[in-house]
Amino acid sequence: MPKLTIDGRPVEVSSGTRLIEACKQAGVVVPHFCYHPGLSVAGNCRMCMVEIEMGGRSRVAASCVEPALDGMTIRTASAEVLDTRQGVMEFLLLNHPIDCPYCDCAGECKLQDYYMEWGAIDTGSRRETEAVHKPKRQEIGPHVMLDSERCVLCSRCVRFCQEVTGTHELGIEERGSHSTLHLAEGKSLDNPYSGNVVDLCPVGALTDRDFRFQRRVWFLRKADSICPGCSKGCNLELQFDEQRDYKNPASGRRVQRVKPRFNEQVNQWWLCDRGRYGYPAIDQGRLEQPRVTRDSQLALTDWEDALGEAARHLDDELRRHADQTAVLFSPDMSCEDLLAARSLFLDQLKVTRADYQLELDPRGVEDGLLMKADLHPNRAGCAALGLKRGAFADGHLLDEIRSGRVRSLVCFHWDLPALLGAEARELLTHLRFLLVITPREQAWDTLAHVQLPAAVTAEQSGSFINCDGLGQRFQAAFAPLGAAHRGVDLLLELGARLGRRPAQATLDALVKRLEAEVPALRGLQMPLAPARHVSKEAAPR
Amino acid sequence: MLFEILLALVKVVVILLGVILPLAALLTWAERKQSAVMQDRIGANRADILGLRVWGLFNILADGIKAFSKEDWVPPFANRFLFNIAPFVGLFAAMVTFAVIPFGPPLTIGGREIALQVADLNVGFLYILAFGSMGVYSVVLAGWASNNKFAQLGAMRGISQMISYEVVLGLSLVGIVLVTGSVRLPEIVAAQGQHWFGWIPKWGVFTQPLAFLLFLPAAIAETKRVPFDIPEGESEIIGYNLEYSGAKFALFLLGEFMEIVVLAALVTTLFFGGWQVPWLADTGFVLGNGATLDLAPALVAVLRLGSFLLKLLFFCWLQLLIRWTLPRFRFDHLLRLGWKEMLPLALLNVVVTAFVMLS
Amino acid sequence: MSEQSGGTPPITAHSTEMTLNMGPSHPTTHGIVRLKVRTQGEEITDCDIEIGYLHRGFEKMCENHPWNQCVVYVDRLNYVSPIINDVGYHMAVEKLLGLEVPVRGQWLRMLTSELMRICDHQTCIAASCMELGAFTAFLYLIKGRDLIWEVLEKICGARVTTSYTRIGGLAYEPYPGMKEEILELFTDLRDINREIDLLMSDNRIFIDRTRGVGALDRATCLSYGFTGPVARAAGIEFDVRVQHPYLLYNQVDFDIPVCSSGDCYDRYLVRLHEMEQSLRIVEQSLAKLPTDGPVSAPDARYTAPPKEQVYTRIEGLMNHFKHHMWDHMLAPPPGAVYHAVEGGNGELGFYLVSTGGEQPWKVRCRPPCFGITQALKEMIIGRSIADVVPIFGSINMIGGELDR
Amino acid sequence: MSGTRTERTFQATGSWAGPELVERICERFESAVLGQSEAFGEREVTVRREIWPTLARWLKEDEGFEYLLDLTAVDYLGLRPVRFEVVAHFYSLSGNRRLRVCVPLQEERAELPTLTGLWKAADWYEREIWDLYGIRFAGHPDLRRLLLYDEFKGHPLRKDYKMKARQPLIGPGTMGGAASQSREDEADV
Amino acid sequence: MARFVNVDRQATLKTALYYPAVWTGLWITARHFFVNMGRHTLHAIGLKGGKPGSTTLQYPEVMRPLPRVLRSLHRIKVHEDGRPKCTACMLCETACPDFCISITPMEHDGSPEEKAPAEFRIDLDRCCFCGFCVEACPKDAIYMDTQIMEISSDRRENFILRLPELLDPRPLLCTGPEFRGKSVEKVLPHLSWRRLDHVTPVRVDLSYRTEQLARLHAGNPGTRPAGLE
Repeated sequence: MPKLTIDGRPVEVSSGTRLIEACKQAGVVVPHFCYHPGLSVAGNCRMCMVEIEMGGRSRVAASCVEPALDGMTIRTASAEVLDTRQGVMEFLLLNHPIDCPYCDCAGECKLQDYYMEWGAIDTGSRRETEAVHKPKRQEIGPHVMLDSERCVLCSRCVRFCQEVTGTHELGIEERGSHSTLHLAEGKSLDNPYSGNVVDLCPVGALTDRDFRFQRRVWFLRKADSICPGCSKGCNLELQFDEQRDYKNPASGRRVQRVKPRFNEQVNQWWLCDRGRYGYPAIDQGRLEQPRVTRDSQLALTDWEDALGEAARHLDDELRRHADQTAVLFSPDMSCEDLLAARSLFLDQLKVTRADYQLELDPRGVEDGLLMKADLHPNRAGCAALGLKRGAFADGHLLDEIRSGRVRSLVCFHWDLPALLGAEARELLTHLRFLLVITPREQAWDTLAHVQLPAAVTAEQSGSFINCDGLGQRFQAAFAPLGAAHRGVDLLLELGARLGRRPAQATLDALVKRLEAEVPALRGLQMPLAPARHVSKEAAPR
Repeated sequence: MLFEILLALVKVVVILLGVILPLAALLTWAERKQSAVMQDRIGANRADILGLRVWGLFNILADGIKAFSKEDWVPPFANRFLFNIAPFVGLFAAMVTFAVIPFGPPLTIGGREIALQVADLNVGFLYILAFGSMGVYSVVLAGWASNNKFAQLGAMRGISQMISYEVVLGLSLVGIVLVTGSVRLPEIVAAQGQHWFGWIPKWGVFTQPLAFLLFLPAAIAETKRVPFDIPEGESEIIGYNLEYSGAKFALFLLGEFMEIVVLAALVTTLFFGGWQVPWLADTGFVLGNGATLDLAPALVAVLRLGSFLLKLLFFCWLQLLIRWTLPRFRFDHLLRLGWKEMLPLALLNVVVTAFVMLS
Repeated sequence: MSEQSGGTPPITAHSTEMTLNMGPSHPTTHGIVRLKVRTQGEEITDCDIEIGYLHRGFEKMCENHPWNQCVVYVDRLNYVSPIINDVGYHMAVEKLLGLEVPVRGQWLRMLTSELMRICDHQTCIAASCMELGAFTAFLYLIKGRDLIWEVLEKICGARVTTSYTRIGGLAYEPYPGMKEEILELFTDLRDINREIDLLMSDNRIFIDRTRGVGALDRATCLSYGFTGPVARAAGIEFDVRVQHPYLLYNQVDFDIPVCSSGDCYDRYLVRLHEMEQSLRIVEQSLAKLPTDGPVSAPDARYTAPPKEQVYTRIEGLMNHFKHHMWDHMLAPPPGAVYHAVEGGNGELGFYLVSTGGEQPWKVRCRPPCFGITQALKEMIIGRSIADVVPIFGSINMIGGELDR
Repeated sequence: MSGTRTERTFQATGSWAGPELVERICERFESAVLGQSEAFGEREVTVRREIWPTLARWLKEDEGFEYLLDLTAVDYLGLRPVRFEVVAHFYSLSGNRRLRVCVPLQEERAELPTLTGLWKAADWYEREIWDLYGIRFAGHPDLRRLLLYDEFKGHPLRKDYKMKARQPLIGPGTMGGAASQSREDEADV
Repeated sequence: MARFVNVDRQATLKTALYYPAVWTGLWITARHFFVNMGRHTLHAIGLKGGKPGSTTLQYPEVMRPLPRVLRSLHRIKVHEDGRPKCTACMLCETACPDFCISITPMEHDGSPEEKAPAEFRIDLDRCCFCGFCVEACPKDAIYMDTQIMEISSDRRENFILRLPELLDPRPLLCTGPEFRGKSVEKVLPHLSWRRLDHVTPVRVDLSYRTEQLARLHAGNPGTRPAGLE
């Protein structure tokens, strides 16, 4: 365990720790471009130079390369270090294009930050010679745009494609000031993790084509969330901007982009492209208003009417055919929603048939990195809450309906018409009552008697339990779209119409109950309210 | 007899339509223009007919049209009848005063002598005071009938101010009466045609300087204009005509401007020799050293009429100058000035004049 | 009003007293304020002052804007002397930052402040004269104010909403020929002052209206926190420029007029003389103004780089961006400061609280006419309705800074 | 903006009270003084609410602080355990020195004794603080809203008063507030 | 070096008598009257060289020369080839204390800057004319030097400046009610819009916007990668 002194502070770090990490532990952030804790050390940007004094000799060295040794004295802001950094900045800016006004990176650009912090001096070194020009605006993949002029040749992206994905799309060719980042011959940066190179790029060389020119980063606010795309439960940060949507509702999108959030246990620094670019589902294809089918006519209505209709039918069904009523929960729902639903339908209304599986559940691609085949984020949560009840033969809903054992159904989130096919549609017409609670617009037509719009993950707080049994909390980024209600609110309202007082009437009470019941959700940190986006160290870059 | 009546009617029409109304109307323009020039501004000049602007003279027309086409609104809480007649009372009082002003020497046309005066009353002087004080009714009625606190306050101030200053007004004129020995205005004017030492005209202002200095402010106080616009006091209580708008408000304004004309005419008549031109006798100029310049009688008459008009205009101008220069009195200062400072001086003036006349 | 003022009996149909509402739009109240006055005849027996008609949430707005954008709100506090507000606010922010403004910038801040003081006093005297009926005096003074505004327009691109100062200095360099133009202007301004003096100072009507009117004794003035010309008219020798010299006020020579009785006439006199003294300060400032050198602190962290660097060099451009982007712009260290300048009406203090964020946690403006307007009640009770006019005129209530 | 900063070299532009005054205050009021500082050349003393009027009277009568130049409040919601702080600026004309006194106030007991008996200026200052921060002043003769109208809901300078909060409509035509808009972001008090 | 000086003034007999000071006052105003009348007369008979008789001007026929720094209506400069200089960097939108600027950016293939404003709106109802947008602009694009001060309309939407008006503000000038229905040619000679002469007429190329605008108006947010479902 080496003991060393960093800027006058004694620190003890584990052996083999790089100096740059040791400095971080001591609370000193050393500026760097090429170093990334998730990648191998390249040591080529020379920005992380610190002064190391050991055994009476002092030298300036790259802190990302040097391991911490016992007895070292580190100075991260001595005159020599500052001079070196200034030199590096001058060198990097020598050929840098004057692009900030139309570079998406402005605001989270390390060049900007470090220039103001460490190099705020204009040496005027480029007065005589023309800057080196390189290709700009190259679409190197479906998601990534490359501007070679802005590149500082840190090689993080190259290393990512070699070490993490192993796809080797990127490389650096030529020498000296003509060194250029380029695609390997005949390749395109189209691996399923390609979006990560944008996060890795410390400057504006690699930018996101999806986010390109959408919004300046300094306008964004952020909320901690969990990816609902698969059962991995990757930690991510929704970066959104609600301020402007009123001005142009047609093209206004609330979530501007999604960034991974570091979590050692789950996704580390990375995020797959499916999760990263899946956010349009938050605003598109949403059920925004309650719908009711009356006299075989589908009609938009208000909550008052829809809840009344649902409660009347449900009450009627339960009173007369309690054993023919079933509830189909969804593993897309948060644990809080599930608990509220369980408490209403199973505990209070005494529905005897319930399940959260379906026979025809599509499965995704599974790779060794992040992507999981199970596309539902909270199947483990459903299991933990014990939601399977009655003779509901392992998700074979259709059999139950066909056999007449189920004649009325409450269906959460599942897009049955799309999943089950034409035969199922026919079967569903046999139901006396079908209540659908879903955030999505689905092709129920007049099959469903009542459709109630629910909120999506980004719009509510809650928790998921991922495939590894890890409980994770997420926070509401913004209010539900249109007239949609958060799941818990919706169920409480419905319960009130049915004359049921819930055991847990608030989100906090539900959370407490969950903590008592589910070990995986015990002692989780509640994320803070959405905050103004601070780009600097949010995702390690 | 019929002829007399007809002649009087003609005179009324000529004087009213030919002198007072145009002059009052002109004054609305002059007030804006003169104040503008005093204040380094340009003043109203935008109203035009076929692109012709004539220094904004058409603004008079535009103002008239505007005022008389505005909604004639009576506040629901007002006394309708009194509210409606108040402006007319004021206008009437201002108009009739002009009846006794001689604005020129008697003309002899076709052997018949025609006095350039509507009515040559033997109590002309009292007539002026009497009708001058009728103006107070307009203020009282307007203020009371409006049923508004501010208007009421304005009316109260108006009554005390106008009644107080009538005393000074009357007393300051007694000196003139004593000097000229008549209360008939033509005689007063005629008396001012004489000269001391052949050079200095015996104008009221020279025979009764103190009376003039007392009369002028007292008369301005009667017209309720700055610095004596306390019944109005637009920055304090807005005034007795607060609730008026449109045509009736315009009548108040018109009345006020007529009072300016009347006042100018009075000052001219009583203190500045009326239609007299210094050293101009009926035959022509007769100077103190005996030199004469004979003029045709018609020319003399024109000169005298012109002289009257010129003096009239000068005093209108002076009133406007005063109005735009001075700040406003406070209510109690005004009464103090009237009762404690001007009244004793006026009395003193009468006594001294009487004493001088006697001796 | 009767409910609030306790002991006084309510007014009925048979009372000899009545309630008059002067304002919120009343010709005397040039600025929106409402005097609920109870009168016995013409005498005022009680009064309640209702303010807030111009309350724009100044503090709340500043708390929600970055430090360097607050200037547009500060401008509109005392809208007859906006630059003094700008200077006061920015000096407070610079105190927080520990930032020194170059000498040239300080002289310019000082001379524009004094020009603003002249405007302030001109407006005040003009309005009082006009409300007393002397309309011509009003226009002469307003003409003078406009002459200053025309210069101001060239200095900072606006007549009233100046937004002249920035953190660390000024937004604009002085234009060529400014010095000569201002000096040329002074002949006219002095002429106007002389004319006003001749028109009003010896006029007995004016003296009667103002002398002995609205006077409060020294102890009451102190108790109400009077500062500025109104306090100096009452013989209180307090001027922030003397007691706490800021900018370069200790390098110029000027007198501070003081009177003894504190009535409206004395307030008028003090303001009249102060205009002349401000002219002297401006003359000296112009003489001492360095011909070159920066007007803003050349510190990349606090002031934006020159535009030619922004257009042509990446360094300047990045600095410029860092100056404007959220999460990157200037954020003073945590702390609280109070900085006062001598505004047109007295001590104009800014109490700023910073939590180290990009937006102020609190921006408090100590409005100089606050206490004075509050004392209006005491000044007018027992006097006549007509006295409200000169008293209100002489306290120079400015809605913008009073209501904020 | 992070990074290195130059040393703050600040020259005091006005004279503020010296440490000896603070010593005297500490001597006299002992445990009631919660803290004192001299930042940016400005002298500040933080005291307990209990001694507020006593301290003020002592400052005025014994120490010659004739002026209560400014009285305001700050809401430190989420920053400090004690939410409010009333801040007064005193000035002594005879001694030419300023002093800032801060009094922290718990949200539950947001009340201070009034200073109206000592300075008439305190009247409106306190009304303004009540209006904008909802801090009461015990013994104030007429503690009404000053800048806002009586029907205003909430105290707008509190940090939890939302920037875009709407107020119910009042006045003629709103049927006694019955027609007032009900919005999500309406002030909730 | 500042001293407190007592300036008390005592009443004198001169003031007590009213008339002396009143005549002094009348003399001052009368002098103004006669001097100004003289100047007006000289002017009227054709001697235009002397001082004018009034400090006010016959607005709007006569306009005071406005300084170049005066902050007036906004405009956006264009490059020589007609492209707007604006690259939709949003700094003006950020710096605006009134939130009155709103820019919709878009990709612009034809320029080295890659980015251009599809829509640029300034809501003059909110604008406080502080000039921060001009200060913030890193591309020398937005200016407030048109010297157009008279902006009036009876409809709110007329106060929203869009890109075409910003590039050439002249058509804006007829929004006032008194000009409604009159052609630009008829209105221009009457008013101060001559001012615009110094704003060089520009060839404005907005062709790049057509596709983007069509998309905006169609309410289609554009092609994006497929969602999760």
